[in-house]
Amino acid sequence: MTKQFKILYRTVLILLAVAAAMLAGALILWTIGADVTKTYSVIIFEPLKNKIQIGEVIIRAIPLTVIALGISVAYRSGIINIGAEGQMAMGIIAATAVALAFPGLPKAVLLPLALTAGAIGGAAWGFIPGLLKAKLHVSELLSTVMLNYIAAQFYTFCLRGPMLDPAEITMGSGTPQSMRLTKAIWLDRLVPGTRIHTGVYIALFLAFTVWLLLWRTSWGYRMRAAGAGERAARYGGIGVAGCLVAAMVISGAFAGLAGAVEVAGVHRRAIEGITGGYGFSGIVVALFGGLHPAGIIPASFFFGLLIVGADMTQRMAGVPANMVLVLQGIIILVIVATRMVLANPYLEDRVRRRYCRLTDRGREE
Amino acid sequence: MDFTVNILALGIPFSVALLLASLGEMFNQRAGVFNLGCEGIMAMGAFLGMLVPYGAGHGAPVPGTFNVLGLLLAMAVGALLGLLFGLAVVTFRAPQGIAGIGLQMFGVGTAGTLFRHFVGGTQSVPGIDRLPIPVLSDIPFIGPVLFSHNPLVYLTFLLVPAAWYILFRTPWGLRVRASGANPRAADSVGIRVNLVRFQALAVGGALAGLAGAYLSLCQVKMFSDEIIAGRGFIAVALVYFGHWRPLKITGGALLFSFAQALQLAIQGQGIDFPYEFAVMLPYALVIVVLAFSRESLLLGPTALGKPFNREMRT
Amino acid sequence: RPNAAEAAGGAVKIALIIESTVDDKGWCQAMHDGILQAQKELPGRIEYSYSEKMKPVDAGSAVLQYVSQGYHIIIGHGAQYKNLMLEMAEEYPDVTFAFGTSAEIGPENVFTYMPQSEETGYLSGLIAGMTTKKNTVGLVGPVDGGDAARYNRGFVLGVQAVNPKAKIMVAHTGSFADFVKAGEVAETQIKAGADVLTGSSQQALGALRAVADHRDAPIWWVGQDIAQIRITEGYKCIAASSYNYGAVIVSLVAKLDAGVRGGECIPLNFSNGGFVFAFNETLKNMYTGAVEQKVNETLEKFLATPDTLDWSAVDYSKL
Amino acid sequence: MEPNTGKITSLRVEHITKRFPGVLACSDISLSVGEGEVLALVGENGAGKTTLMNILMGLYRPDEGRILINGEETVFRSPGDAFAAGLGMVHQQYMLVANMTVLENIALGYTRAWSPLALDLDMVRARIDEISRKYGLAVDPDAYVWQLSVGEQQRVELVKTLCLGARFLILDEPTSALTPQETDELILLLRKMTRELSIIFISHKLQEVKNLSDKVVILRRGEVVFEGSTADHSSDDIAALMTGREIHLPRNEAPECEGKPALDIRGLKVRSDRGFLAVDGLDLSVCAGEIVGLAGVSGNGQRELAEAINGLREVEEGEILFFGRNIADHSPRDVIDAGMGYIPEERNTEGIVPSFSMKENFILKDAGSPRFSARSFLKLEEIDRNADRLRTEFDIRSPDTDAAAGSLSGGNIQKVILAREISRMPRFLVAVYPTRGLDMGAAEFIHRRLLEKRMEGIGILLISEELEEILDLSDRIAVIFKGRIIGTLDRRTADSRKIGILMAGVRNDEAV
Ligand SMILES: Nc1ncnc2c1ncn2[C@@H]1O[C@H](COP(=O)(O)OP(=O)(O)OP(=O)(O)O)[C@@H](O)[C@H]1O
Ligand SMILES: Nc1ncnc2c1ncn2[C@@H]1O[C@H](COP(=O)(O)OP(=O)(O)OP(=O)(O)O)[C@@H](O)[C@H]1O
Ligand SMILES: [Mg+2]
Ligand SMILES: [Mg+2]
Repeated sequence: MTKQFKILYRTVLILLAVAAAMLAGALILWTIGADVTKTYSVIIFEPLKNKIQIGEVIIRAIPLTVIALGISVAYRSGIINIGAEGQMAMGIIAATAVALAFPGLPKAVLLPLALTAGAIGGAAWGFIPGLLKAKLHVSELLSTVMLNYIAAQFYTFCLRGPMLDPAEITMGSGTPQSMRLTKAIWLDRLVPGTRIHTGVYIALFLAFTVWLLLWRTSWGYRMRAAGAGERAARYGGIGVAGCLVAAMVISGAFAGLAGAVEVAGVHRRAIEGITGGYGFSGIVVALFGGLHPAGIIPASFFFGLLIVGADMTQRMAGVPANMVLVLQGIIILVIVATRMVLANPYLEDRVRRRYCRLTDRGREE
Repeated sequence: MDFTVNILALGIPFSVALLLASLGEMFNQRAGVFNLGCEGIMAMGAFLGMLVPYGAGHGAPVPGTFNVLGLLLAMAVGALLGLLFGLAVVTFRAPQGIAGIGLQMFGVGTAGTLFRHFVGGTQSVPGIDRLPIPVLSDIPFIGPVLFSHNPLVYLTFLLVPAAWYILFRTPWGLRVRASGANPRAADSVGIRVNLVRFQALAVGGALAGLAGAYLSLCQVKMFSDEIIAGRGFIAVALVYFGHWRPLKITGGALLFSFAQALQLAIQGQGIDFPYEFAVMLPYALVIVVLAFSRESLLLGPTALGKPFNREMRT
Repeated sequence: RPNAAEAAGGAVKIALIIESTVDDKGWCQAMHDGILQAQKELPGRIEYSYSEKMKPVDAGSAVLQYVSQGYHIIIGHGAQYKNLMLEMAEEYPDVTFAFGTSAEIGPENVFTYMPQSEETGYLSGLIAGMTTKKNTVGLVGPVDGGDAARYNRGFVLGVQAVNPKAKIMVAHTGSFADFVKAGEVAETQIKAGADVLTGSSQQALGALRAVADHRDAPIWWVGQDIAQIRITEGYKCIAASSYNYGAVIVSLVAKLDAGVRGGECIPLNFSNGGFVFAFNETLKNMYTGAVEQKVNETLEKFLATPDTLDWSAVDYSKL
Repeated sequence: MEPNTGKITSLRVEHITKRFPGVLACSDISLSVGEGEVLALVGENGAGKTTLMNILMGLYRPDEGRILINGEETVFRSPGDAFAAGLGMVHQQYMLVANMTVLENIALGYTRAWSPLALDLDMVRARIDEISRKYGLAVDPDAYVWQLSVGEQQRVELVKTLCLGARFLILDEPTSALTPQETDELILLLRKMTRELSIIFISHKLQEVKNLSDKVVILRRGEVVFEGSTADHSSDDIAALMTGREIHLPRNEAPECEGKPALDIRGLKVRSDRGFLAVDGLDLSVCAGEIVGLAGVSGNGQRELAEAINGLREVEEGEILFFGRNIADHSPRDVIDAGMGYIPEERNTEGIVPSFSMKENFILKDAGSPRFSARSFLKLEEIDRNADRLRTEFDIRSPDTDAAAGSLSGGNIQKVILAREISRMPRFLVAVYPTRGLDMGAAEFIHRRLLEKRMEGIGILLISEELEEILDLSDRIAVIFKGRIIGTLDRRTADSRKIGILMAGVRNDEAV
């Protein structure tokens, strides 16, 4: 009885949500006179049609996972990091710098070195807001936003200054980008014909590490305590300030590493626009995934799916590129709302009782 | 001297969009709702603001009434988006940060999409012109700095004390502050917390919409889907700079914009260091200044970000 | 497997990948218009599709999709796509790829193109230098790189050539798209005394709009794109040049027919018709006489011998 | 909602039932209160008292049942309706906005002072003045609530309720945080009030119930198990009916020990959040194996003292010698490692991490200790074992040790804290208001544990406002006033009168 009700209740709510999302998107598609069914079918089916597209989904899931993992570490420790965008940029710069500085080194040395550098670059950029919050009570929401812009400027400075591709000077027009990096820092492609690269393993490994850190070590325990109950943590003799800074450093390191992996795995040189909003999507993915690695991995795959599918619509259904954002926005809003409604025992209880009353009456008649 | 006058005279109009949006966000947060979607609402405001005069007379000069209609439409839809956000985070209790990002994507995307459909390519409009105040604008120094701006600039700076008064001296402001600081207490004396939050979201949305429309109708007098370019996020950040107080928020917005004007002017005078570092100035300055102004956060909305429901205790 | 050879004589499927939009009245629209024009000039020869707002990673997905749909020529409009194009070219030798700005000679299935925009900037500079009454000109830059960097430096050379004493205000917004900031730059420079301004990339429109806002003041604009003469603000725009990508595309198709599938760089300059220049007829009084004469002389030179300007020597900090 | 000012001659609730997910908070409750009557509502924690009152105030809608005022059925959609009908409630957790002034807090509900564009604060001020004069309840309208002591806040709540025109008062555990004096004053005041209004009075302290109420209703697990006139029943009967068993609060009869001083505080000065010296030259020493009860009107520096001892608050001046070593201004960690145990005042926010499971809360202070972690990897089995042991030993009522501590009941939360602190084998224990808001059963349990510890030779500093508690447990009783120890009494010679005088700030010699 109750079991059967639970299933009914959930399915109905989810169907309502899907309907709402589709309708909201359809309204806009209709106004611009686009082919609604075509658009939706592209989003839903195309990304999974062939291995190339699945590959595209995965290469987006990789940085999303890594960044979301970092963000969830910070979030669990009570600091909201919307600075992943900037931290990622700094990671790219650091990794590229290393690759440019030691082109001669063998892969076994250079690749780890560059990835570490990336992590350190991001960590440094995460350290600043961490310290500002812990010591001077500067809201991370302010500092991280501002630091994103500063990082972006520093990024272009490096790419058109010290790191500019010599070819851009001699035979180009100084488009901000580094020269193609030595093969020694390339992450190998895994599946021929796709761009899937060994970053997948890195992401999975990091997911495991984060789980280990947060739920299996005393460090993780302290950080989570500091985040979940600052006063209680202080009372319990936990150095809250230290936890904040540590969390931001880790969070930044992850974002930086994501940047390094993106360079080594996909672009093989530093270009403008690599970060391309991953910092923000990372927040979404982290919360979608319930701030837990086990949730973040599927969440980032789903979000990658969403990005690729929506992006294909402009080519296959002829809708403007901006429609991508519209659909992502709607889906995010609807999903988070639905999840909270599903998780509301009070509502479920009330509905159940009404439902029972109805069915009982149903029986009597 | 001249240099200073220029910086000040430029900084003030530059600050208006940020200021309007920040004041809006301030009302949201005072009521306990953290709206990261400001950017999206601004984009919609910017688009709709210019759409009306544009539609009225494709680019040709049109009577000011259409501009006013544009502003009103921008505010109305802004308020509507605020309410939509409320539906997600107040009614359905969705986590506010992530929902805000959703709203931002939705707003920016929708503005861009509809713009492409109804207008296409980057499009300029006659917009609303400067309105130097007759006598006052001739006063040396003060005149150019304070009294030779766009009508909306004056309006915005009149709005600052108004916002202060509303927040601290009217029953509604009292309700807003209570709903953000201790919703249970507010509820226990018969204040409908979630209704208040919806109202605050509507006001905040309207102001964000107006901020966008200021950009497209008063500052650049044109639109393209990239018009907001992150100003919404800066506006949110400024609320934290101002610790939810209208006057300090204004200070933050001005600080940022003066730094902006200064930085651009210095670039123009010729600099022998990479311009990127000049561009960084306003962003860095805001952080530094805040870092050295200590503040008790006790005065802020202590229940910020927490959905309210009588029965649920967590 | 797509095969460019089969396209010879038949319909050529061209795909364009751009960072902004096809209606940005700037860099990307120029290429888009060029392809449309080529479509007109070669009826039935060109099938065309484009992808807007392509971040580097998205560009990859787009290319893969275009390849699988059998496109013959895939253009990455911007040197930031260079890497992608070269990689894909390796991966899909039967497809022809093209990107610019670059003068590099790519592999046999990659074309590069290089607008030598310093020439157009130089012309703008001449006009600005001769028009300014306050001996102050403004230059609203986006990011100091790419095509914009060439145009801007050409502009500086132009001004200095005719008016060495003129003060040249250079400021960058740090973004290609933030035309609100571009407007702020222009406003700042005007307040600081600049009376002729120019700007590059799609954000330049913001600056032009700011200039147009001084409706009756003697403040003028020189454009990087002829489109800027035709829009409402055109009445402030004394003259403008623009790319003529139509010619580039037509020649690409011709080369394909001739079996050449890459390994060449196609420069754009006045002498090969890659650029066109136009005065704003409605502002005759602004340029008739010395200005017009100087401009025409210079154009003659450019037509005779391209690539004469050493744009990379310009150093803003020395202004 | 212009209130009608007629008297409330009778209030009846009939067959009220309220369910929460998994909990039947009120089942088929009926009761009635006549004009000028005082109804005492008692019952163990979680019996459903507060829930029932929240229903009366329109905060919750009952699943079944109805409310009748003066005989006619009334439906409250929100507290506003309840106010309009003349009901007013002082809630268990005070409903005040900490960062607004008293004036603003009252204006919040005083809609008569509202006009769309202005808030007539003078009208509110006048109203407050009127009420405080009428009932002799002095409050400072311009003080921020966060600046007020618990007692003052409680007074504000009362004033607020009266200002809003309550003609029927509901008081949910109003005395749980009051000192004897304050309590007595309140009881007197309420008695006076019964001339013009009726009262429902919730308390765990049966003495008060006896003193004040005409009728008593006992709830257990959401049901009315007893209803009768107070006069005919001794408080022991009521206690028995309430818990279903006899309750004997234990007393400290042990011979006082001659242990060496464990905690020795000298000339301690500590600032409060508001910046003044809350602890102002305090001297106090507690021996091992001794319980020193620190009595005092709350807000006289108790909280600051406890926080200073535990390294949670900066020390301005003075020494805190802990077994001879000065721990003043040491980090909480140091103090903990020195062997200090601490039961904090703020049970729900400081004592536990609410969202953490019970077992995680048990290791709050020991995550890094070799007992629960090796090379900073947590020993999960050990943590589980520990949790199960403590759960049974302290019989904490919860489905399992994975339940979020915050979802536990107040009493059980307190047991979790106690269990953690005691099981850490501290050399000393600071216990602040350890039984505030708990029913007799829970209180008894905690008292027993504290006495056990004392017998094991642990020194205990017991900070409390409940004189019974202090008199029952302490070997010595120190009274704190304005941040100083104003006098120390021996258990044998102490009685509530003497203590009361000291708490009021009058020295022994002056007294008598
Ligand atoms: N937010 C919540 N949602 C669902 N159930 C809850 C929630 N909070 C508490 N509970 C349930 O309420 C019970 C205790 O809550 P409460 O704070 O009222 O304590 P209590 O009933 O007053 O008893 P006491 O305080 O003495 O031990 C817990 O057993 C728990 O099951
Ligand atoms: N909002 C709620 N959500 C879930 N359960 C609740 C809620 N409020 C009360 N309960 C549960 O209902 C029962 C009655 O709670 P209530 O607070 O009324 O008890 P009480 O008699 O007031 O206890 P106390 O003496 O500690 O105040 C408890 O088990 C409590 O856990
Ligand atoms: Mg209760
Ligand atoms: Mg309780």
